Amino acid sequence: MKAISKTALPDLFAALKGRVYVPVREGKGFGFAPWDGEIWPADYQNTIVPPKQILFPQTEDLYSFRMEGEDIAIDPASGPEEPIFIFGLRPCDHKGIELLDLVFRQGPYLDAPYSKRRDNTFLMVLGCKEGLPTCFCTSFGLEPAFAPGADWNMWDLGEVLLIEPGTAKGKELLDGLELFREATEEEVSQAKKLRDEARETITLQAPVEGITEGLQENFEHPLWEEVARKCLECGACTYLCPTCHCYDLQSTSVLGQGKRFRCWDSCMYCNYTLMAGGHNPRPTKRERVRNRFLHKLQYFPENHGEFGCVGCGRCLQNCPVHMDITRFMAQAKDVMAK
Amino acid sequence: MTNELIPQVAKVVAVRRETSDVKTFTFRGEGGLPFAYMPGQCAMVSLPSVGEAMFSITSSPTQEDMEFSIKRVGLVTEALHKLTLGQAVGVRGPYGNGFPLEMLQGKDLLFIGGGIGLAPLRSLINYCLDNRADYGGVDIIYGARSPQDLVFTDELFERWPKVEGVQVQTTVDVGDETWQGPVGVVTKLLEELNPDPQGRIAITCGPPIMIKFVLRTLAKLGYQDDQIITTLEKRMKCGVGKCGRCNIGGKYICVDGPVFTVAQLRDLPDEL
Amino acid sequence: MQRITDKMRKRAEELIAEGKAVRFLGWEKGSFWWQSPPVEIKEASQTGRLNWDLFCTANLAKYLQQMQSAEGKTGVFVKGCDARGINRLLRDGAIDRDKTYLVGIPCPGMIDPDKVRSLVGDGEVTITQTEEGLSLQGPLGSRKVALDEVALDKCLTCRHPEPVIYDELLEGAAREAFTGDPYEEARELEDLGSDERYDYWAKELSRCIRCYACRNVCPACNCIQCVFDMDRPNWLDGATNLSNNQVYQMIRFMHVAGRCIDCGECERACPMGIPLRKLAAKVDKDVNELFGPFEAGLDPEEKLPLGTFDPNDPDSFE
Amino acid sequence: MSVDADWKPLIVGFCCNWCSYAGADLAGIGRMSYPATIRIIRVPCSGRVNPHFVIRAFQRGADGVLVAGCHPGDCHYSTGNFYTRRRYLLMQRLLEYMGIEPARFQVRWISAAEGAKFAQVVTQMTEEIQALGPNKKLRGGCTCKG
Repeated sequence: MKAISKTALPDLFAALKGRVYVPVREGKGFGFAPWDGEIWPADYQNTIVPPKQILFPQTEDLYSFRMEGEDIAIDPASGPEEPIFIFGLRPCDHKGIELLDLVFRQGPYLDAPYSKRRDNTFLMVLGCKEGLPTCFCTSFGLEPAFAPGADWNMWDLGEVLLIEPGTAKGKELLDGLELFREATEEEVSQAKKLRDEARETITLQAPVEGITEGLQENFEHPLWEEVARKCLECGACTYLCPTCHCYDLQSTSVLGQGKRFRCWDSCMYCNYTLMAGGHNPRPTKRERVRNRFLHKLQYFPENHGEFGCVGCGRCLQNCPVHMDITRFMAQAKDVMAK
Repeated sequence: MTNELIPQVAKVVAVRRETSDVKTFTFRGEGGLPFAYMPGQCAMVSLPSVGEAMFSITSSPTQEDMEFSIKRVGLVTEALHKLTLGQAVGVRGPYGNGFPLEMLQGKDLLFIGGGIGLAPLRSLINYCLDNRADYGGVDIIYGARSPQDLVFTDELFERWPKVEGVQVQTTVDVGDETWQGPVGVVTKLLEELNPDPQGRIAITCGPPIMIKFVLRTLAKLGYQDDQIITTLEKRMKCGVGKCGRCNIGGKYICVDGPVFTVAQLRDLPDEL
Repeated sequence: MQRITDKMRKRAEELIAEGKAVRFLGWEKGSFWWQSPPVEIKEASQTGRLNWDLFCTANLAKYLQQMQSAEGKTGVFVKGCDARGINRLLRDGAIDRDKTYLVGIPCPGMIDPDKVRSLVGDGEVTITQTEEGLSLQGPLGSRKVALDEVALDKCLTCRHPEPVIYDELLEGAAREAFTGDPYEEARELEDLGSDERYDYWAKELSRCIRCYACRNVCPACNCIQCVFDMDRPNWLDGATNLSNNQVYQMIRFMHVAGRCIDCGECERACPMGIPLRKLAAKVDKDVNELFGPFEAGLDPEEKLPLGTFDPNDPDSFE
Repeated sequence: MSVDADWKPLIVGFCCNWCSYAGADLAGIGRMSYPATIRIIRVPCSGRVNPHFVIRAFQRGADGVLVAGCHPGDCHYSTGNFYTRRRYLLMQRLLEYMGIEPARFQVRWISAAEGAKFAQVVTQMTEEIQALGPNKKLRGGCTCKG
């Protein structure tokens, strides 16, 4: 384990060859933005929008096109080339990125822009000292202050950050820069203590045991109608979710010249599955809410062997009418028990 | 790494009007076929400034060109219907699993199509007829709303019936003075013909309501769920199982489908 | 609070039993101290879920639209802003008065959880009402505060904490109606130069993720199909860039101009913390200045400022 | 602001069919000179002009937008422009509040007989916008954030 003084972080950021994203104050909370010389805010807990937006931008050009007489000229957008460093993401969001990897970097097709960016991304995870009341990462087997497989895990000890590399790439970077010193034994045990204590601060629990199997049996249960009743069908939960990956493809053009781009889309929107002939397989919010919960709790496990939820709590924190996935899971468990 | 979402440019080399709202387009890429495909697979056809939509490929891979039969129902299809010879379109694909050819080999085949639902079946029918020795008897039952709504009439009435071992029956919901054939829904015809389920696979495609009744009738005639194949349609955007739109349960129609046996569908939630 | 909660439960139970309503919309206690989300009660036996406290912020009027197709009358508890929302929807013919039974609750003003957090922290927080105000207990300690110190900004400038339409009114104390200048913040922005104002809004609106939470909570956004959900014609594409976000917000506020009841739900619902009430206030201010005093949602038959005209309206267009 | 000397503004003008469009026509027939900066879109009534049209014009590259209709009281549909007046009094202030210079969005009443007024309005608007330079605000040229 290595240590770096917080005052030396600007030197670290400057030494990194690529674009460095750090947490910044944004709106009534925090967000990730390219480092501009300011150090990150000390009271930062987690960002409103997850760092998925760095790897999977909300809007991204695919190609530009030009109609030339009968012809179409297509010019693919130049992909992202610059290496990306995300400094200070939380273990839940690290997991979120790993889950997006399963979607975008696996299966018969790779998602080229995501994969290209991801191959060039270095993730520097900062352990949480304390969870928020809406955090329930431990329910999904995550730890608030440690992310297995992260390039770096870091712990904030006040004056210094402790760094432990978790990948070959992580070790190489740590060894290659002269900004670090070996951590003292005292510091290492402090970090371990922080890690253990952080776990205890996660009080919210979601009952995950057997939920997938239970939901498989209850697709038509009246509970769905009840749960969906208060949903307003906005997309806040999905856009702020670190694992939601749905997107739309759209064009914008003037006089036959324009761009095709992709942008986030939400399964909560009324026209999301609407077909050209007018048929909609998910016509009301009962089906839409059901799809969102099942995607996370049943389909993701069926397809990838992992839950599509990391317990970051953003959806419960930000839903205008306080829909709560943990409460839903508890309700569903009750229903299944009967 | 190529971006799957970027189409290649193909040209319209033929346009054939099938009905008042269905046209069949033939596309050719720069080097001939835009890409290799199998019967039952789909492709995204696009006009960049309008949009993109998924269509089943109507031609058989044994043909030289790639054909799409497109019904005018929305924004993209309306624009496609205005295409003229020589114009360029974007195509990407192939997408989806296609028909399970190994499973069909050596079997008798029963095709039941309704309306534009004959489009994906046509690909397989022509493929089987071009590889005639690999398959047993071929029965084709096709229905449309009226004689004017019948697609692929050349094949229905001229080409297919002439092939040995092939029987074609066509029905319309409502006839007119020119119509000599049967009148009524396809299920009626199906019950009358009562094809023996033994060693036979039924392949059906059409409007959801027709499929529903066809499945019921087939069950009545003794067909098992794993003897019946259908191909589904959903709103799709990416075609590569990532944009999240076309799922039924955990399956994405664009990669896990669109072709399913009824036995497979039974395992999926009812969200068609 | 408890007294009103008891009364709510009792009246809902009685009204369902009497057949005056077949279901009731109210609030229940949520998963956390700062949440009292909307709840739909379908049987007299469930009325125990109803709860009244200082977090019953959500405007329930919006839900009546989805109740329109349901059989029988829907009972709704209404604060001042919910009641104005009801008038709003009645005015647009979006809901049917005969299918609603309104139980008014005088509103003391609702709490802004962030203000409480900044004083006593988050987690185990308890809030008790005392003679003088509120007693807050949290991980960072205890504080005694007046409600106004932790009330939502929108409640601090609320001009109608008493419901303006109801079938019956529960007893309770409403906060004092605000009589000051509701447009102070809008005026401050007006005093800036064009470029400064542009930069201000560019900074705020570049954050918009277009989740449409602001639209979907809004009782003035009651169109069956929103222009922003249409693809033919496609009025606005899905790209979130500054230009599109500006267009979205400007058009939305033009659409609700003269219809906005300033319930402030848009700003509360916005996860990105965009000060949407400053846009609402600006439009409301101009409606008042240009076309005479007007407050939306006070009367179900009101003439809407942009749905009418006066030949003697001001005219700077020559 | 340093502006290319050759630069000329692009103004989108929504002209009502009955008055302002005829006014513009009259300016043409009368060979009145005014800058070739305006692109006219004929609308049945100034009341037809949706605020979205105005913003869309800015998004797609207009440096200025003019809405022109019959004088109040003279509307072909008797009251259309009274609604226009209310709508755009409000919208003008909202645009200004969002930081768009007032000169860029103007509303004028121009009758079928006022060819000279049409020419004068376009001339004046062109001069005002010329002084401001090309409009960069609200422009939707790039689809991506940042």
